[in-house]
This record gives sequence, C-alpha cells and structure tokens, in this order.
Amino acid sequence: MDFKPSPERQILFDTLKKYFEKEYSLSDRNIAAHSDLGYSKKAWEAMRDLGILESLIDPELDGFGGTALDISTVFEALGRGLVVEPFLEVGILAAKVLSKGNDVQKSLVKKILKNECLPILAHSETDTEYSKSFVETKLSVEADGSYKISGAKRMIKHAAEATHFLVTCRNTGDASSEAGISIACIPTDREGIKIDSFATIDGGRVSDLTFSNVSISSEELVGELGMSYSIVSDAIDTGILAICSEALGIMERIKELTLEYLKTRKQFGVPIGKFQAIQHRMAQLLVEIEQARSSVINATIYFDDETEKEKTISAAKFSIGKIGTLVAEESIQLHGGMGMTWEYDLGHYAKRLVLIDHEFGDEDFHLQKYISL
Amino acid sequence: MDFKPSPERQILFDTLKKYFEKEYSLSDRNIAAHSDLGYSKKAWEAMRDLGILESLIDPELDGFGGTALDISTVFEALGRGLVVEPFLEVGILAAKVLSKGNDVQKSLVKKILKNECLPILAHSETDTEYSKSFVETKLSVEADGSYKISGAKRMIKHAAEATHFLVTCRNTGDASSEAGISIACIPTDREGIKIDSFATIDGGRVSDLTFSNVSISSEELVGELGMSYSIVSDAIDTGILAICSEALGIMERIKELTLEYLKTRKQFGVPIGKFQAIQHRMAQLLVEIEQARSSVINATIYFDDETEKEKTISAAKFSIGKIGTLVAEESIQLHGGMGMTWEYDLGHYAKRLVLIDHEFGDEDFHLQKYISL
Amino acid sequence: MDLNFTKEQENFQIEVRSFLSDNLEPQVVEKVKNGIPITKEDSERWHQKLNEKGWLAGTWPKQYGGQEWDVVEKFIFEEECGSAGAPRIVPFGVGMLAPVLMKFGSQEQRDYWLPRMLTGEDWWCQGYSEPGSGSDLASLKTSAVRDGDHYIVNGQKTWTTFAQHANMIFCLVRTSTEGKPQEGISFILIDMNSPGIEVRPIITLDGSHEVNEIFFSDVKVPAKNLVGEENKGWTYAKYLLTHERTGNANVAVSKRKIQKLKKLADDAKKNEQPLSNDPMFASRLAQIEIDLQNLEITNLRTLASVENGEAPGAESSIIKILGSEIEQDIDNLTRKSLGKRAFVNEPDALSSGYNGAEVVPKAAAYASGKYFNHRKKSIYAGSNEIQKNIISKLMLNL
Amino acid sequence: MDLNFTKEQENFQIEVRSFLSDNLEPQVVEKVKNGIPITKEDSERWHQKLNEKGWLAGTWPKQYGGQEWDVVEKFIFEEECGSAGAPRIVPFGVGMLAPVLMKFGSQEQRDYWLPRMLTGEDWWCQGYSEPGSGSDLASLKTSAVRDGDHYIVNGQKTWTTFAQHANMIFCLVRTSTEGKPQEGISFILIDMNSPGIEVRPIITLDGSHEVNEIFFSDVKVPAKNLVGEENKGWTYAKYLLTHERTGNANVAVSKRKIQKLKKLADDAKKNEQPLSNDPMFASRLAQIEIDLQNLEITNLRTLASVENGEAPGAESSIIKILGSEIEQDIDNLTRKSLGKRAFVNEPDALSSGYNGAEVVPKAAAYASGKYFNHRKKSIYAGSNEIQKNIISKLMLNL
Repeated sequence: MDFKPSPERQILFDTLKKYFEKEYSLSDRNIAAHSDLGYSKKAWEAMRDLGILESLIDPELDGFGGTALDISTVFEALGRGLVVEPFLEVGILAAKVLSKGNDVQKSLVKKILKNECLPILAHSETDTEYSKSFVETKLSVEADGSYKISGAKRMIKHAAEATHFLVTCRNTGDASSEAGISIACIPTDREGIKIDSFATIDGGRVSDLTFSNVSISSEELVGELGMSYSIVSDAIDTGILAICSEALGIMERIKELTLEYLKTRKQFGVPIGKFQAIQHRMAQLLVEIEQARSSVINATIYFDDETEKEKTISAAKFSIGKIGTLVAEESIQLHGGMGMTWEYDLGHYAKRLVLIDHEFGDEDFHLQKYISL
Repeated sequence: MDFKPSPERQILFDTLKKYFEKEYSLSDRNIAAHSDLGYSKKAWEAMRDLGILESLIDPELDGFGGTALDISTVFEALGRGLVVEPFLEVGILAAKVLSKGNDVQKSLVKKILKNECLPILAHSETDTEYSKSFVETKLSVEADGSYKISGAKRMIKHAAEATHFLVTCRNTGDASSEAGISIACIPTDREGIKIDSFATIDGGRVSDLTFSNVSISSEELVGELGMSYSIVSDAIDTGILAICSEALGIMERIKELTLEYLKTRKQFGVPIGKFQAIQHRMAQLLVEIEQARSSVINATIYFDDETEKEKTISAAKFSIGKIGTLVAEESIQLHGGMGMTWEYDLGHYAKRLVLIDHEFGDEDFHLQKYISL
Repeated sequence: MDLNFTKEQENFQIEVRSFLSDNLEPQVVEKVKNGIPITKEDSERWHQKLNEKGWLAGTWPKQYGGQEWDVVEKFIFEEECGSAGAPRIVPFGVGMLAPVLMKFGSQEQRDYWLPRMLTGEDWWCQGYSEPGSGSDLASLKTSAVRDGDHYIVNGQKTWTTFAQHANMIFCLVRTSTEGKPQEGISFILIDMNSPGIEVRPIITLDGSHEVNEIFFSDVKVPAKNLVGEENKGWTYAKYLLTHERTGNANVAVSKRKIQKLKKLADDAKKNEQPLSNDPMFASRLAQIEIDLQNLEITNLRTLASVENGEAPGAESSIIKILGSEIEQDIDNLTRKSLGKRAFVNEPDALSSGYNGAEVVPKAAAYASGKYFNHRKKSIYAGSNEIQKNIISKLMLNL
Repeated sequence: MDLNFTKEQENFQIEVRSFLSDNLEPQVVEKVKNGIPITKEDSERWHQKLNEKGWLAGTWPKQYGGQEWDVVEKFIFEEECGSAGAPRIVPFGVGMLAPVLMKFGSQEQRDYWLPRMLTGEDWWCQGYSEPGSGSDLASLKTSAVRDGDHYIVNGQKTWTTFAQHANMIFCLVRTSTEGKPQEGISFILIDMNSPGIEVRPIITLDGSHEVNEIFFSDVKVPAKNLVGEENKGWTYAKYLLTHERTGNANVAVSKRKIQKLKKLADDAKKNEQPLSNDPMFASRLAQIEIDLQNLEITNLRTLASVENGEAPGAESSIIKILGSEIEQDIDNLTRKSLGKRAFVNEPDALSSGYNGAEVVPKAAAYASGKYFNHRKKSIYAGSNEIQKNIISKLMLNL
C-alpha cells in the first residue's frame, strides 16, 4: 500500500505550487477574475507554458497525462492557486468530449494545446436540474440531412470567449432520457446564437446561451446521432473529480491561512489559537478535511472501475460539498472581520469552495444519487 | 403578553417539584422501574394522593384540570422527578379515550381517580409505523350483532397490570385509513388475550398483546362503529404534549446536574467548567433547551386551535426529539465516565429523554408530518 | 399565560401597517426584499418620513420627540417594518448614541445633538473596534490627550459601518494608561470633517462597501465633546452594547425571507418536479421554519419578562446567536435553491443604471453575495463566541 | 499510489478467513453480531484457539511466540476478525502490558509474564484512572511506599474493565511527590488476590457490569514487580497509550453493523413501505456509509505511512475520533430504526437461560442498551476532547 503520488507527479505538483506562490498573486487574480473577460489571458498563456494542459490530456492527443491521478494532482495544485483560468472547461470538459469525436474534432484537442482554439461544453439547461442526462435543447433533422438546434443553455462558464461550443441536444426521448442525446461542435460565430453574460461571485464570467434554429452539418456531430450521453457523462465525471481535487487544494490553503491567523492574531493578550474552544473547532476542521481528502482518493482509485465509479464519484462530491461549506463558514468565523474582507485572501478561497457545490450537482443531489446506485 | 403560568399552576408545579425532591428518590425509582412490575404501587398511590391525576382530568369527570397548560405544567414536573408510574398511560391516554365513551365508560374515569381501575390504550401495532391511523387489528361483526377482535398490539407500556384494554380495531378501510377505526373497552381477563412483557431501557414494563377472536359486545365500543379515529387522535396528541413537557422537565434537571458537575469536577487543577470548549458546548445546550421550551409553549398555545394544532404539535415533537438526543448525548459526554454509571442520576434521565423520541413518532416522522400539513 | 396583545397594542399594529403601506417606496422595498443594498438617499428619505410621523425614535422620551414606546410597541413597530420590507433605521444615532447621551451626556449635549439626529443633519457612525481590539475591546489604543480646550486624537478605528456617509463619529478613546485597561477609556464625539481624519473603504468579500477604516492624525476635538466623565467611557460603552444587542431576533425579516425562499423553490425544478417537493430540500426548509417559530416564542418570552419589569440579562445573547444563525441558514438555503444560478453576482441588476442581461430570478442577482455578506452576522455586534462567553458567565455561572 | 495488498498479504488474508470460518463458535458469533456481551469463558476458549494457531499475539516477536506481524498484517487480521464477528482479543495483557514489558521490563519479567499471557494463566486488567484523575492522569494519588523487598500500596483505581475476571493488574502508582506530578509515577504489577484489595462493580447505565472500582489498603507488592525504574512510569504509560490508540478505526466491525442495519431497515415498515425507502432514513444511512468509506481510506493512509517507515503521530487521534463517532452514529441509527421496539432491554434474550418472550427482531434485545453503552467510546481511551487537544498541539501547533 502506498498513497503517495509517483515522483513525477509530486514534482509536477511542487512545481505548480511554487509557480502559484511566486507568479500568480491573488490580488492580480482577483482583478482578472472579476474583469469583463473573467480571467487573465497573460496568466492563461503563462500557465499553459508550464504544461498544465498537456498533463490533463492523453499522450495520443499530444498530451502527457490524463489519468485520474494526473487530473487530481494538477487540480489540487490549481485549487491552492485559486486559478480562475479555464483549465476545467477547456482542458477537461471540452477536451474529453472532443477526444471522442472524429479526426477534425480530435485535432481541436491538439489545437487547444497550441492555444489555437477555446472550445466550451454547453450542456446544462436549468439552474437546479443537475442530472447529467437532462437535455431539452432540440435537434431537428432537416430534409437535406443537416440539422438545426434550438434551445437554451444556462450558466456556462467562460463561454463568452469561446471559439467553439459543444452543444448537447436531443432528437428523441424524454428530457432526462440517456438515449437520444447528441453533441454538436460548432464555431461560436454561427448564426442564431445569443450570449448573455454575468459577473460571478467566485470569479470568471458565466453565460446563458440561446440557440435559435442554428444550422449544423452532420460532420459536426461528436459521436453518433442520439448516442452521445456516455461522452457527456464521462466528461462530467472527470470534471467532478477535477473540482473535488480543486476543493482539496483550496481547503489545504484555507487551513494554512487560518492556522497562521490563529497563531498571530492576539486578543486578551494571547494568540486566539490558545483558546480551547477555537482549538477544538480547528481540530474538527482538520479531521473533516482529512475525510474529504480520503473521499477524493477513493474516487480516484475507482475512477476506471465501471461498477464503482459513479458511486465513489457521488460520495466524493457529497463529501466535498458538505465539508467544503463547513470549512468555508468556519474559517471565515475564526477569522472574524478579517475573513470578510476583499483584501485578504481567505474570503476568495471560501467563495470558490462554496460555489464548487453548485457545479455538477450539489451535496443533496449526489447523496440522493449515491442512495439510488 | 405573559408567559408565566397562573399562580395556581405555579403552586402545583412547585409542590410536585418539592415532593419529588424529598419523597421520590431516584434509587428507589430505579429499583421499581426495572422490577417485574415496572413501577412502584406505593409511589403511584402516594402521588395520586397529591391530586396529580385530578389535575389532568376535566372537572365534569371529577378532576380539576385537564387543559393543555395543566397537562404541560404537571408533566414537566413529572419529568423532573423522572416518574415512571403510569400517569401518561392512565391519566392521559386512557382517560381521554374513556371521556368520549358512554356513561359506563365515563364512569371508569371516575374510578381511575379512586384507584379502582387501570385502563390502558392498546393502539400501536408495528414498531415503526407511527401514523395515528395505522390499525390492522380486525373487528368482525358476528351474526348476533356482537363483535370479535383479532390482531396484535405492540409495545404497550404498563399493559401487564391493566384492568381494561382500550383496543383500536377496524372493520373497513386500508391499514392507514382514518375511516373504519373503532375502539373496544374490555376487561383484560377476557378470553383470547395473550400478553408478552419485556423489560425496558428507561424503566416500566412494556408488552406485546395478541387478540385472538376476542368477543366484544356492542356496548363495549367507545364511540360509534368505525368512527373513533378522532378519539384516538385527540388522546395521542394530548400524549405528545404531555411527553414533550416531560422532556422539558428532564432537560432542566439534566442541565442542573451537568452544571453542578462542571463546577465541582476538577482536572488539571481547575473545575472543568473553566475550559472554554466545555463552556461553549454548555452554552449551546442552554440555547437549544430554550428553543425546545418555546416549541412546547407554542404547541400549548395552539392546542385548542383546530387549524394550527397538528402543525405545532409536530413541530414540538420534532424539536424535542432532535434537541433531546443532543442534550442526552452531550450531557453524558460532559460527565465523562460518571455519566455512564447506573449509580449516578444523569444516565437515567438521559435514557428516558432519548426514548421519548420513540413514542408517538420520532423526529423524522414529525418533520415529515409537519411538511405534509 | 396570556400571549395576546392588548387592544391598544393591536390598534398600534394596525396604525403601523397602514403607515407603512402608505409611505414605503416600492422600488426601495424591492431592493430590501431582494437583499440589494440601499443608498444613503434611500435611507434619508425614509428617515424623514418616519420623523414626520414621530416614529424615527419611537422609544425616546416625548420631550425629545419620541413616543416613549415600551418593548412591545418597539417590537410591533420593528416586526411590521421587517414584514413590509422597510429599510432599517440606521441605528448609530437614534438607537445607539442617543441612549448614552440621555443617560450620561450633559443637558447641553442632549439639547444640541438629539434634535439633529431626527432632522438628519448628522449622520453618525461608531468608533469602537480597532485593528488590534475586536473581541478584546478594552485593549483599544486610539489616544486622546487633553490640550487646553481640546483633545488631540491619534490612532485608528476599523469596521466602521457607513463611515463614508457620516459627518460625526462617537469614539472610545484612551485617556489614561494607568490601572486596568477598562479604566482609562473615554467616550467622545468627533466631527468627521476635522483635519487629520482619513476614511479608507474596506471592501467585503462580496464586493460591497459598508465598512471602513478611519485614521486619526493629531485630530483636534473640542473638550466639550467629551461625554460624561473622563476615563468612565467603558461604563457608557457597555450600556450601549446592551442596547445594541436587543432586537436582534429579526423574526419578521426571516419570515419574509422564508416566504420568498418558498416561492423560489416552488418555481425551481429538480428531477422535473418543483424543488419544494424534494424531500431533502423540504426537510432543510422545514427545520429552519421550526427553528424560527421557536425563536419567535423565545423572543416573545424575553420581551414579556422585560414588559413585566424583569431586567433583560444574557437572554439577549441567546437571541443574538439564534437570530443570526437562523438568518444565515435561510441565506444558505436560498443560495442552494438557486442551483447554478448562484454563481451570478450582479447586485446592481435592480438599479436603474443597470444595462446587463436580465437576472432571472431576480433574487439570484445578489443571493450568493448576501450569503457571504451575512456571515458577518455571527461576527459583528459581539461575535457568537463572545455571546457564548457571556451566557457561560452570566447564565451558567461557569 | 498503489493500494493493493501484496500477493503475500492476500494469501494471509485468505488464511485468516479460513481459520475464522473453521474455528469460530456460531453462538458466540451470534452474540457478537447482536452486540450482546460475551462471557469470560467465551473469551478464554477463543484465546486458546488463537494461541494454538500462534495468532493470539501476532505482533509479538517470534522468540516470545508471536508472528512479528507488521501493521498491514495486523490490520488484515483485525479486519477479518471484525467482519466475521469474532470476539475481540482482550487487550490488557497481550496488547497493552506486553509491549511495555518488552521495551522496559527485565528479562526475568518477560520470561515469566509473557508466556502466561498466551496460555491464559493470567487475566490482566489496567489500573490507570482514579476518581480524581481521568483526563488529568498525572495527578494520580495511589501511593506505593518502599518497605524492604516490598512496596505498600494504598489508594483507589476506577473504570477498571473486567477487573472482576482478572487475577493481575498493572498499575500506575505514586512513588514520589517531588517535582512535577509526572516525575513521581511508577509502573507496577499487582496480584489481584493480595490481601487488602477489594473490587467493587460499577454498573453502567445500560445495566452492564464491565468496569469496576478497586480499593487498595496496605497491599504488599514484591519489589521485583516494579517495571523499569522507579519514578519513570509516566514514560511507560505514554508508550502504552500510543499503542492503545492504534487500531481504533473499527472499519470492519462498523461495516458489518451497517449491513445488519440495512437488513433491519429492509424488514421494518414505515408508511407501509420498507423503512430503507424512507428518504430521511436513507439519507442518514448513506451519510454514515460515506463517512465510513472515507474513514477506511483515512485509516489505510495512516497505515501506509507507518508501513513506509513514518512514525504514527497524532493521526491516531483522528482515527480515534472518527472511529468512535461513526460507530456511535450506527448504534444511534440502529436504535432509531427499531422504532418503538427500542424500548426493550433484554440483553439475555440470546443466552441459553433466557425464558422470557422472544424478542423480534433479535437486534432489539440490546440495541438501545448498546447505544447507551457505546457512549463510552467517545469517553474512554482518551476522551475525544483530549484527542482534540492532542491534534491541536501536535498537528496544528496551536
């Protein structure tokens, strides 16, 4: 038994960690994260140069990683850095989908690595339906064998800057049926697409998309007509593993910040970390964070096991959601007013940590899913 | 606005409190509670002499109380004393049912006050069905207009010593239907009744009853054939108010015991109540106990309000169930090993407090009921 | 036990309700109901309307323009305001400084400052906390040294709510370093326009600007602005804190927010059913609702004891803990109920100048922001940890 | 990362499983699985069978009859025992005293006492806690005064598990009152049949007799029974406590209990459906199951670091807290799942002598009793509060 990452992965993690500490200042990050673009193009390019994207992608598509453990290791590091650039959306969600496509679509993955395109998965439709198979966007087959898409997608992160949308849609089946789902890969300047963007609480812009009779050629489908649920499902499962790992990195950083504060902040003549009520709450947080880490390790172990995968993924997302909110709320409380300020790092970590529960299904959704499996 | 009980009720409460402190020693109580009888006949008679039963019963049936506030006041006092004698079963459940009966049955209430009978409501059937209308025990109509009852009742407290059973049964309707429920009042020596008794964790014997073709005359029905749900329902609602109030008395006593322990028990040279982690947990318990009390006051206020009654009763039982278990577990933990011993009072209060959640529906049941109303 | 209002109290309730319905501005109510911060001007217009009615400072003595409301009338007024979505009365002048001046100030101070609170000539803020003195307030360092007819003030205050709007601040300052820290503190009134004062905004994690740092460099303050006696300020400060902590139950506001949350959950879909039908959501919501119902009674019990002449003790600490935590629970569940829409943070979406995409539902414009902003509720006005210390000491005698 | 057992470890696991299935007595397993206390004789028969196989003290060096199991082998053995419902090995001799004797005892002590632990000639109990010394163990007062070849022991021990079965006790006693309290403590072995020893049962709130008080009045103990040096006992005690706290995860036992609970919930009906379909019950159960799954990994991570040569630190405190709380959660939900049947307390219902009415389901005979009895799990072996102190000090450096 050995729970340590391989030496190569450890080196990657340490490199990223050091990079974020030195080069990715949180004050710059916050300006970019809440700008009209929602991230920093400069930082995005600098981090790509480190090979982060390659580490998320299979060797056959010009990457050098892509295993569950690679993804978990890298995203924990991204979490520590509170990176807002679109590694999840492009490096995981879009790349995973495109890797199942035809040669043109596969080549987009290679183009991602060269910074020649920025494809974004446009899947989720209502705010509170987290089911991976919920798709109402309509795909209609035209007389000439081409298709048209009509429908709406909601809360798509980093969509405004995308070069391509990977749009899920259905030509048959009920709204939540797994059968009947297709994916279309289209340029974002295709006629009939409307984009409404919003600022977010945790950084990065988010958009609602409307598709009105958008024309699609048959070569633009990723996978076969109506058979692409498993492609979306795999991409989202990988995304869940990624953001759960991101949450671990955030929690570790929050732990460090909070401990530092407890040791230096003095009231009544002693560091507040000397008060037993505070100590016990902090010890409880440590216990919870260790359990959160174990849940992610468990999901990583079973990520390629068809029978256990979904159950361990849901257990991890539930654990992260529940523990993440606790860690965010407790760490703010332990910081007092300091935790409430924009200027201090903690609040920004806490915001992202809480919002991770809103992506790909919250703690309640995944507990119910766990029960159903 | 005034939340204080009337002077008469305050005097009654204070009298009972003093009586229990002086005359009802917990070591004697424990011996009786875990004896083959399950309570002390001597204590039962002594406490009846104080007029406790009368305070629970309407003036028209020779009592001098019976309002929601009377019942709540008396049961809070009984809770402080950890009284195991059958005031709930006889003074509330049986008396409430009999008070809706014919003259013979009403006269049984008066006989209760003279200690000439001990009627017991035999209603609940399965361990985990808490619905007030769940009755499968069958009432069949014979050719001569008389009836026969067949079925089983479970976990009936103080049944072994009963003189009469008030047996719920149905001649029509589904297992949980409100329509079709009748109540038969029969002597316990009627042929066809089998009684299996068990020791309990919180004191008092509990019995499973089996009825095999037990003959009933039509005069033995309480209320009309198939129309008696509301009688049972009223009795149980009153029972809920009573045991919620009992729980308040128990929690107050637990609070006193725990505070006393925290102030006297020393470790590391100081009373353990000086440790801040302990102080904050105890402060939290106080806050919770105040909320529990408010939930019972709310149920008392609305007890005669047809539209709000069931909702506030369920809110109170939920609050008592949730907070009661917390108070029991935390107080044992704060006492350390001492809370684990038979010899010390705390554990006995804690046991009864937890088990109150198992009577008339637990916290989950009542939360669901609250949601459904 | 008698839980009903008297006839007079009922009539007063009707009068308040009717006043609110006649005088509240709909677009301000909409901001309040959606949790969007209101502007200084919104507050000032509302204060003026209340003052015309004589209700801006209802608990004040009649001689100073108040109504001498008792605790129940105050409660009725505040609950009706909460239900209706009225802006909160900015408390620093009428609610906090005024009781101190009435009890400890000179007649001259009362005569000068109290009327100006009602007319809105002064906007007060509170100079208590310092960077090194939060929970441990008595360790404050901002100094005031007597120099002829003036004090010279140097130091720094922080977490000062609405200092950006204020022209006056009441401050705790150190006038002596001898004896216990509590014994060298004075209570003084400072003009925010004095030379040497600098206000720097503190932006909170949701991007709001409510609180500030204030720097004092050789600020000259007339000696007549000292309240009461020199070095007795701690007594006045404690008196004020007791006043500050009452009325934190916020039951009516929380009830209104629960109604709003229920509406959101009816409209949202989960598993193609209304979210409100989801057993886990319904269970979370019902638990909060029951907690709030219990708090309503707990709060009334405290009020009733005060009404019956008992002094409010550490009970206000219980109310503070419960009131803040229940409101946070509602904010938390509101955020959850919005699902992915909770990412959005567009607090200006209800303002006239907003030209971004419409936020649907409107509540989403600031739901997460408010959730994070309201984490302050368990931190400010004596953190909930401090409240537990108080309960432990005063009610449990530990 | 490599989470698989080696081939050798897998083979060992198969061997343990097959030994257990061949040797466990069904009626003892039934008691264990229903949480009913087993008798001294049940334990002794099981110890003897394990000893015949050489597994009673698997972690011991081979020279003393052990197998030199490493942490993973120990883990495999204990988890398989837990799954199978084997009685726990009574730890006081082989698990607690033995490591101390091996590290700090004399060769003569080892040669005499260790073999007797294996044969069952001695049943040990542990004399640590005193009425005034629980968490603050170093304040213990039981005195041992040297008198020629003997020590004279006076004082009182408490919470002594199975003292009613024991013929020997290892005790911490005070041999000096100078310096820090820790510096005057010695570790000594006492014959329970010595004149002047009285054992009084402590009945726990569920009616069980597991723990005792022991009174020492001028008890003569041979000086050769002192372990190590006089006044160095605190070091030995801490060494023992570290050993005691490992292996508290109890994952296999908790998994077995969850399976049992699921079966109960499938059989019980709520709203005329299986209780296991009730959303609130299902949610409670799933949360415990996930916590336990997470604990399994947390525990394996700790084991892996030990296997890879890192010293186990305060991680064992994390395991102790989680292991105890999760088992308590299961006991709690088991009690809840029984509904009204949870009132029953008939722990003898599985014993041959029982002639009361049959308890259905069997688990109900002692479910509430066990729930209350297991509150001890967060109290004993260093209360969970003490574990948080340790975490705070050693892992958080607060």
